[in-house]
Amino acid sequence: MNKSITRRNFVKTGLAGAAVLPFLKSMPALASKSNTLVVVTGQTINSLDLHRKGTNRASYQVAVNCYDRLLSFGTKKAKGGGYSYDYNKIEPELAESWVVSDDGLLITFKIKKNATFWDGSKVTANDVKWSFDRAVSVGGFPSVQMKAGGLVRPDQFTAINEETFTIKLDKPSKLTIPDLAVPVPFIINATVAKANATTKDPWAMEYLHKNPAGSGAFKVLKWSPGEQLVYERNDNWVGGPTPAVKRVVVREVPSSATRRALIEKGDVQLSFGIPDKDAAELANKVDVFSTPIENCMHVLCTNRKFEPFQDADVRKAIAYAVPYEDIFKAAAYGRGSKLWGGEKTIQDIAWPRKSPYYTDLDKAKEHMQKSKYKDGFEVPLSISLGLSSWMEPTALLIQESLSKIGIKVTVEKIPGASWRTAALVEKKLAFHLENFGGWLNTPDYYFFWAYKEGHLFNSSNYRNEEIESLVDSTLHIPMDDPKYKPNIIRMFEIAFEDLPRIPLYQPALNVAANGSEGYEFWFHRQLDVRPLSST
Amino acid sequence: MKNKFPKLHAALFRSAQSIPVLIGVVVISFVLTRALPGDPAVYFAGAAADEQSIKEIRIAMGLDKTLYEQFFVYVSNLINGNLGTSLSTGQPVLDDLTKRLPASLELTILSLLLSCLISIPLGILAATKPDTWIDHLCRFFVTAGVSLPTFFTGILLIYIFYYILGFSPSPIGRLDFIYIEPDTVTGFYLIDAAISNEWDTWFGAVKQLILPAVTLALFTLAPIARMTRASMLSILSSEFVRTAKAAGLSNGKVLFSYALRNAFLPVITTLGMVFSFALGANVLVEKVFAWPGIGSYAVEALIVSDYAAVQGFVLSMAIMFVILNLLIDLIYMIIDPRIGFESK
Amino acid sequence: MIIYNTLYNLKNSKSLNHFIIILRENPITFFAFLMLFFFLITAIFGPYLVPYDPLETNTKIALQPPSIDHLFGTDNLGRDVFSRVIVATRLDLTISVLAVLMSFIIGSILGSIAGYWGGWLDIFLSRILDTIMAFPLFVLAMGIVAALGNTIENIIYATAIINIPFYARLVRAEVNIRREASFVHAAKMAGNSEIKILAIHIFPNTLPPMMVQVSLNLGWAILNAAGLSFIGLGVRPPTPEWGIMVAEGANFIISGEWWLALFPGLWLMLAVLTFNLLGDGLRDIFDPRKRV
Amino acid sequence: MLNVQNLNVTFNTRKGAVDAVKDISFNLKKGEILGIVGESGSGKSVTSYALMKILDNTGVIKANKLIYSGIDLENASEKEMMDIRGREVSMIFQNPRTSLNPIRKIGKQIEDVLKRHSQANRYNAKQKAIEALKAVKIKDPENRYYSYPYELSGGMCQRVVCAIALACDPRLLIADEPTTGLDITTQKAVMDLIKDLITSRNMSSIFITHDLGLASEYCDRIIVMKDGHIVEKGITHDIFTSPNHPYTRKLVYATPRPGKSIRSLLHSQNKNKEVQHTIHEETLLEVKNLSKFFPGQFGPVQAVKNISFKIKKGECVGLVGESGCGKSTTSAILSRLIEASEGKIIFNKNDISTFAAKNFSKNSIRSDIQMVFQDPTESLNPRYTTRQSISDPLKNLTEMNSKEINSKVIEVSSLVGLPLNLLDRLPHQLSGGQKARVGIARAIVLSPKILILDEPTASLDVSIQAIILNLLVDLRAKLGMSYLFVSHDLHVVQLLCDYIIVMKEGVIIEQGNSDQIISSPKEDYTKSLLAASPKPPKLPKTS
Repeated sequence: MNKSITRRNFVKTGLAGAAVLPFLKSMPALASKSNTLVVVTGQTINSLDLHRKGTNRASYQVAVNCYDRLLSFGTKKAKGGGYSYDYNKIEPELAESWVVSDDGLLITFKIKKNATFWDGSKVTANDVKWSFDRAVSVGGFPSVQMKAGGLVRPDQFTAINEETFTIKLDKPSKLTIPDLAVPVPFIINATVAKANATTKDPWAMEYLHKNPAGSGAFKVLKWSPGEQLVYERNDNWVGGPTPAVKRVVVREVPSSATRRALIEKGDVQLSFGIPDKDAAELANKVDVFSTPIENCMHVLCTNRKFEPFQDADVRKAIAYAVPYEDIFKAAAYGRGSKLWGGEKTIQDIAWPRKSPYYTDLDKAKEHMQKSKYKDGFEVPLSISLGLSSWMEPTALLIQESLSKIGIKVTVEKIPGASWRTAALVEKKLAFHLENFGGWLNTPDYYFFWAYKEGHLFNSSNYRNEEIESLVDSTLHIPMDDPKYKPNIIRMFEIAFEDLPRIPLYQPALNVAANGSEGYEFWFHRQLDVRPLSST
Repeated sequence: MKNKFPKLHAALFRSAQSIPVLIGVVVISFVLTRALPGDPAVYFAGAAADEQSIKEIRIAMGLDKTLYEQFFVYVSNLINGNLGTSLSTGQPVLDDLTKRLPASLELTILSLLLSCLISIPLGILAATKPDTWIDHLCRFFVTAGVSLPTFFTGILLIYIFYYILGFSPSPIGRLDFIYIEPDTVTGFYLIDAAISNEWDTWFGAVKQLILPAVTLALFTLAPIARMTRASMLSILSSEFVRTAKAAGLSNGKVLFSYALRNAFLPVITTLGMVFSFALGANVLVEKVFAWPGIGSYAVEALIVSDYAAVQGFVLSMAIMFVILNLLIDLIYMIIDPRIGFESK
Repeated sequence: MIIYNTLYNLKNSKSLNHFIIILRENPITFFAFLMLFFFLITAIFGPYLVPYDPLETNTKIALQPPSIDHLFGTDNLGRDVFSRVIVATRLDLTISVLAVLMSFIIGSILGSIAGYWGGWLDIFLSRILDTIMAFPLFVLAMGIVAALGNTIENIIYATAIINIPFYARLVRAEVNIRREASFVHAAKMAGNSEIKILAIHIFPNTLPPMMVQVSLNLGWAILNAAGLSFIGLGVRPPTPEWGIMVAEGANFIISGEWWLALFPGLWLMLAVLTFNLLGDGLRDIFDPRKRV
Repeated sequence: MLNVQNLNVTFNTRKGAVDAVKDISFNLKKGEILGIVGESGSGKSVTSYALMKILDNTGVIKANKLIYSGIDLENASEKEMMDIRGREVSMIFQNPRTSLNPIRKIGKQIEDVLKRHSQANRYNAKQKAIEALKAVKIKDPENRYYSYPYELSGGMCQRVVCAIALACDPRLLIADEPTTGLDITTQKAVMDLIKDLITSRNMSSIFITHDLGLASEYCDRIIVMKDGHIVEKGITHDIFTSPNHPYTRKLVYATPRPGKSIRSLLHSQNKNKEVQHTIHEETLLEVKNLSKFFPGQFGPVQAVKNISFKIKKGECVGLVGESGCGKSTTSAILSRLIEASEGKIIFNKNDISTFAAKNFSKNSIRSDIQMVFQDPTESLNPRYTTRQSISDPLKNLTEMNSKEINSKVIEVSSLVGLPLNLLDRLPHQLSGGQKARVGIARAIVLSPKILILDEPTASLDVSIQAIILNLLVDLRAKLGMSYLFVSHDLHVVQLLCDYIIVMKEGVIIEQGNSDQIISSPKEDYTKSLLAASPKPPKLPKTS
């Protein structure tokens, strides 16, 4: 892509519509409201191929905007304003229709007849098969995510004919269908990809890293890593309604203060992922969408490897000592949802949910007195530098509050690079903040990652036999299964009793729009530019 | 055995001296990056990788080898011009650097020009009126400039000139999105736009450059002004200036043709130091102004333990440093005929 | 011996006169010493004088603009910015003074050795120093802190390391021009050993030009620490430190809470300015020839 | 032609106004050469700068009359002065090397002046510059035009300075110590050239110098200045034969010349009789086949070539030669500051060349060989008080306790005539003569057997030189030391040496007893050295 888009044909393609205008050195006309949207973000897109090793989260948006999947989620009105994806509504994207066999082990897809890739070639079941094979074969995150839906081996996927594609499952799972709508199983133009594959690189990783070959709503017009990514509309898209804007520029601006100034002045139409504080303050100046992130919580983790935290009273004391309200104000600026002061008895399976704890220093002291650590102890509270905007004020407030019940906390900042290793892989941080969110919006999915021993986000080294078996038995059963609700409620009870993770609040994903509308929240927390339009 | 080209000889000798420096830089940057915390293999493996895939990646990246072997591989790649691939941008480091270096250089050079335009006249002014209030004022002004943390100045300037007054364009890099970047010839937008005769773009690029350049220039005023003053003072009291005055040469001729040219020698050395210093200070300015230069690149790379990117950055800076020193030597030789003839 | 001489000079009332004359000669030097005095007082007594605990958070009064109660306003956790700025003085001065002292000592030793004995040792040391100089210094400091961890000691070490070449080069040059001076020959004739000549006869004479460098570096060390804080490799929270306060406050400027960054920034700037302006005065104080 | 009446020059310094020139009046006739003679700080240079109005910003000129050829210089604007400088009045300075712009071709520098005064245009400037070079007798002027000052010798540089000064045919030339720092033979050549040029062009000249002898040879009239005042003026011959003012007399006496005795340099009343020193037959120091090589850019350079000589106990040997002849290298080797490349140095029957120079400070012989350095300012540690400087050798090389050291310092100080109240001063608070005394005191405090004197008076005024030389003579007799007296000035050497060695280009040209070398030199070089020294008129009969 980089090679082919020289400035000349960039102008040619870009200005095709404006050809009547005198030749423009600058693009004011092109950037005019209805045609182009400018989005700013603080993140860097480091690859155009989600399957590649090392691709960061910010890059997932390319998979969303430039590629299609067989299925997609529907849309609903969101809590914090604007729209949100709807986990409960599955819609077709490249698939025209799909049928699940009665035993739930075979899913048959019909692919839209008029679906074409950007180069004009038809989307076939072979392309789907190749893409799925790739997703389960390359290892790393894509394969792990596929596995969550029971998609493990290439032999599960068959291209029956040009327009028919089947998936065979080893056991039925409620997660399979939703898992086909996440960004990972996107469909690649296999012909182009194979042409650029080598024996050393059979999956064309090097090529697709820089040159997307899809059928999605937008093509990548230009990509300067660390600077910007320019999307251009694919007018032949069949995956959904044709996008309203011709071009979207995603500009990377690291300084959040600058991003705020830009959106406030209307120089950009959308600022993605703004800090909570800006969201709170900008709310009456521009359109701000603060969507509580589904299945995501900011939590305080007590590592079982650290001796005092093996004492249940210590954990409860902490849970009562945390200044929830202050944290919610100072770290989240009131954005998101509160997760404290909930009912004692659990009736429903809403998740994230309020814990039964609340700030009560007397109760906290009581628990401390009951524990083996009456005189308190010292513990480092670790936070990640990369997430310091919320972790730092939170940690400082916790530090101050815990000092009142005799726990001496030192705040330890860990560089972003070592955070993952220390917190999640080696799980060696005694006391730390954590922010896991599950893509698939079911509580059992969250528990699978965050409460099962050895799993990545269980950074507290928590192990509870009942949870282990509960998660295993619940993960794949449908939500309308009669066992489902009691199992989930039991998990909640244990989690709140054992407190390996003390919920603080449910964070919000904040987006400010000034001159654009149609923003839609997605669980993957990346920007879907397809529904956007300018005002 | 008389040397026919003593100057050339001296220049070659000087560049030969920089070879151990380059070797040193390669070694130190290698050791430093390996000492960085965090495991790139884990990072590379992605969000939900398991032990096995991390291990595979570690082998694929050669991180399972001993440091000694890794260094050998690194050096042999280096000799083949392979600087590795950056984790955070996903691009070959060499590509990243060739793209970003001009951005940093353009900014640094422009800010230095700006700084020279202010500080050298100030220094001369202070030198011609030593110990007067003008002198003190100049000194105070330039020192105040160097006392400001660049990131603070940068944000302040953005706040005032962009947010409040609206004079400046939005601080989002080298070119506002309404302009198309010019064809890459040199990578310097000002030059490239001028070559292709696109003056709209040229002005657009200038507008983006002003604030960051001023921020950096403020920071570099002091050393240049200080050195100009000191050097001018000593030259103005020197005997050949007196001779020139006694021969009736006009003040202008004495000041600019006799004194200034001599006074420039130490100023040029200072300029060289300031230049490499400013390239370092760029790190923060680039971050504030979303400038796609190598400074911001290095910061990001360092924070995520991106070995190849950090090493590539350091190496390119070291090469710049060597080239810069050579350049200074050359300028010295042009200005000062004595260089190259001195016996040791 | 050097210390003895300095003490001896200080004891001497002539030195005090000398000091006063230097202050009177140059209004800027006078201003600088006045400011230095102010900062030293704040550094020593600051923690006992401030109205609030610099670490105490109170989210009810977060982000309040300057008022009588809170001279410099409050930050996002309701901490008193004034108290934090004042208390930070000690830490910031400590970082810069220790870092500069360290690089001064190491640089002086290396530079003296290279400048006095010359030869292969000189070439070897010079190349090492060149290598350090070839790094963009701030990035080197970042690298060191990132590799060793961001503790105050490591910030001091990193700042010291990147400053060593400046001292070493300066001392080397100053020693080199004095190596063949006749007072050095005279000292040899007087039976001084080589080390003694270097340490007692040559080195003290390099002090006046070194003082300018010291003062510039003191300021620069603070800026360096502030820069490290800005990219998140600085002092750990909640320790009050100017750089980290400016860095954190910088994000609040656009939203109108200017006092968060402005006051620590102002203090930072004043401290750096003070050190920078101190140079000429310090040089004159250390120069015996300026005495009347 | 030039009429100066009641000229005052005041400098406004931080410590208040300082009068550098006080109320002086003189005039200059056409074609006349006027000498202004005085020691450092007498205001002679300031006078010349005042005439050109090239003082610093802080200098203020006041005069009743300051008229040059009918132009009132005092009230002339800077623009008018610029036209006068170089065109009407020119000036040449001391230190020719630093008087030229180091990074500009000399031809261009001459052109600058020519163009400035419209004496040449773009087309003929080069040719005129070459002519100007020719006029000052520079060989191969076409090529020299492209030279930079560093490529020329000191004498050549001074010729170029002359060429610049004379390029526009000015009518008055002010020469401010034009030959200071030049070798004696060069000095003569340059002075003769200036004299020729002035007379042939019928110019007037003011010749400023500290050297009365030199002034007497070239000037028609002489003004003697002291502390900003004119103390005496008159025809050259009269000044010498019948000096009126005591200061003039002092200067006249102190000027070394052939046939003078060391005591006769001193005019003062307290002149006591010269004490004779005894020379023993025993050899104290013997130099055998000494050579020294220095590494150079194009291979080693031999600074000292196979020299041999002896110094007897109590003898004073003079080592004479022009700059670069190897005399300083020789003295540095003998004082064990540097290593000899070849040869032996036998001191008191020990071959001291076998001890490494680096570790010689630990050798017991160290205290027997001491040295007095050329520049008294540079030879004192600027941070050491007089007491520290003098006691330093005692601390290092003797076992004395601090009390003994103190009394020894006081003893030596009085021996060299250093007032005790100066003991706690720093070097910059001392005068040149006082510093010289400190240097000597430091050297003799260990009672060395041999004292190496490296041009000890070269940077001193003549009157102080006279005193220091006499002090040295007295000390020699009192302490029975041998001297190796290194100097460029045969007259000075002859005054106190028993034996003279003449060196040129690292080789000993001639050696012999003083009288013999001075009265009947064998070698041409020695003869030329003697001939080049200025010959002031004979003194009046001693008063």
